[in-house]
Amino acid sequence: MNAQVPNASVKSVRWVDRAAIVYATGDIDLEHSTQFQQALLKLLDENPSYIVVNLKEVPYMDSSGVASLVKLLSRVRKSGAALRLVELNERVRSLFEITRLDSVFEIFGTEQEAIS
Amino acid sequence: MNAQVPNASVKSVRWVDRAAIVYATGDIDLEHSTQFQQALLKLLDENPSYIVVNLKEVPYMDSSGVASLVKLLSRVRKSGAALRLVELNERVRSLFEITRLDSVFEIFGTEQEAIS
Amino acid sequence: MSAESFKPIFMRIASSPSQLAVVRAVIEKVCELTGFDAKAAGRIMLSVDEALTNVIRHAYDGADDQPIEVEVATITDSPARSLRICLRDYGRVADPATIKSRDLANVRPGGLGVHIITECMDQVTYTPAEGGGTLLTMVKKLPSEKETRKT
Amino acid sequence: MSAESFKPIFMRIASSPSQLAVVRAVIEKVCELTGFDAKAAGRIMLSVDEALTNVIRHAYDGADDQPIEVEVATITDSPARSLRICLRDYGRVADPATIKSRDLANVRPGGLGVHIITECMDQVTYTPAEGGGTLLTMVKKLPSEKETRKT
Ligand SMILES: Nc1ncnc2c1ncn2[C@@H]1O[C@H](COP(=O)(O)OP(=O)(O)O)[C@@H](O)[C@H]1O
Ligand SMILES: Nc1ncnc2c1ncn2[C@@H]1O[C@H](COP(=O)(O)OP(=O)(O)O)[C@@H](O)[C@H]1O
Repeated sequence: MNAQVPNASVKSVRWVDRAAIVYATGDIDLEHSTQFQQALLKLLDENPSYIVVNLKEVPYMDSSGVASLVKLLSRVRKSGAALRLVELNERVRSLFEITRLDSVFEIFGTEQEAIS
Repeated sequence: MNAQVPNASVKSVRWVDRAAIVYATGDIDLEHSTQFQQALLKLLDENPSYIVVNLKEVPYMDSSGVASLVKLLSRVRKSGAALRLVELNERVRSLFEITRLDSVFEIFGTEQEAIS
Repeated sequence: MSAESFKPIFMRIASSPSQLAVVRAVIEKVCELTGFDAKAAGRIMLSVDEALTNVIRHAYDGADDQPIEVEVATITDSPARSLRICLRDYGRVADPATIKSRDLANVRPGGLGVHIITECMDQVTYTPAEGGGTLLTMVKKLPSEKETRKT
Repeated sequence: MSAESFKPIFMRIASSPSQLAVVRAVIEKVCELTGFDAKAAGRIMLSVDEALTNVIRHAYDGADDQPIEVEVATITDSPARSLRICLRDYGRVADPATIKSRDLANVRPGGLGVHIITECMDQVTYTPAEGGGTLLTMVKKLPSEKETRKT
């Protein structure tokens, strides 16, 4: 599999200075988490100072999507950068609560709040 | 079964002079068409000069829902009244096209257009 | 996901009107996964719903506890790439000649289901099933790869 | 429609990740029909999705063409009115003692599925199935009649 950005799970990436804002899309489950993760990790080649993952267009995520984000988080931390998640719908937010990861990730309501 | 208005398929009825505007709701299929039809026919007791059926909140309809409306149409015509359908989503509209009933029913985009 | 990698799905439901919504949800999702657009998906859902309604009303005379089997598969190894939906009941078998809709011009309630099915699907065959009941096979050509929504 | 009149639904799917979305659509619709609110439905969908993911990854080692059977039913003849979802595979049977999630405090990718399932469902049992494989039974209490969304 190629680590292409964009792909079926990452619609586009917008750069604001050294911040990468990633627009995820579609259900992130066992079928899509591998390409989701590959697209996210690929971004690190560009040395972002932080990555904002916008989940507005992700209706559903399961633990395999969460695993991709945990993987990204550990890589981002090693590189001294930061990771923020924004615009989680109620279902996706509840997944972070159930897995107690709502306190591990920095979660914001909007891009604005995450960037400022 | 009781012919109650409102019921699970007819959320409410609004009267504007002698016109009854009926707010349908939910999928109208074999499970719901009987009560949909009963609620509609029940309205005729009030002698409306016309009935507007608003289908905005009907995501899906099949031929059993259409049958209820055809039944209402024939009863309405006998009583000298009129029947208009408004706010059909694309799917429901296409059902009327497939069954060639788009030329039998008076179909309008909005309540405004149907009433004026 | 593509129509090529889609694996057959088998369901057994009861002949209850309350199950129609569940089968529609399956068909809608399968159509999305196999590349149909929302409009085409709506027509396929409608056909399956009408066919199930007929099984409930005609093959089972309205009984709500009889078995209906639904199988959804893609056929991609022939030039006519298609989605195939089979419905199997164990009810009364009708003479295929009697399975037809009324004249559309003669507007009255009912008598539209078979017309809808044949209008929306590319191929519709009713056959008496081995062991009793009817097997209805509905086939719809898959959208060409370039029309296909990316998923 | 009510949980009382809901009839059991049986499905057979393949162990392919692309089928998860179809099963989720079924579970979501069934939850709606049986009176769960959207939040509860989301947790039940998630549990079924995680359990299927585990069957694919652990019982079938990622093979995408093996059978998984799903049965959804309501149990309304006991005081504990509930929705029951059974998953049956024919794959490698695990020692029940090994089916458990990692310590949540030790954050690393993976190891959350079983925690999610046990957190979201009221009763979860893995039993070796007759004829090989595992039967996973997940039970969730139905919302009380007065909490139920009207449909
Ligand atoms: N599955 C079936 N089994 C037996 N007869 C059927 C079946 N489907 C359709 N028919 C016959 O075909 C006729 C036309 O069906 P349809 O167009 O759906 O209209 P309706 O069901 O409203 O009469 C039915 O009246 C019935 O006699
Ligand atoms: N259906 C299953 N068959 C066999 N083993 C399983 C099954 N489900 C879970 N397990 C075992 O339980 C462990 C924990 O599962 P889970 O919490 O979902 O995390 P993960 O699958 O990411 O390891 C798995 O690593 C596996 O050893």
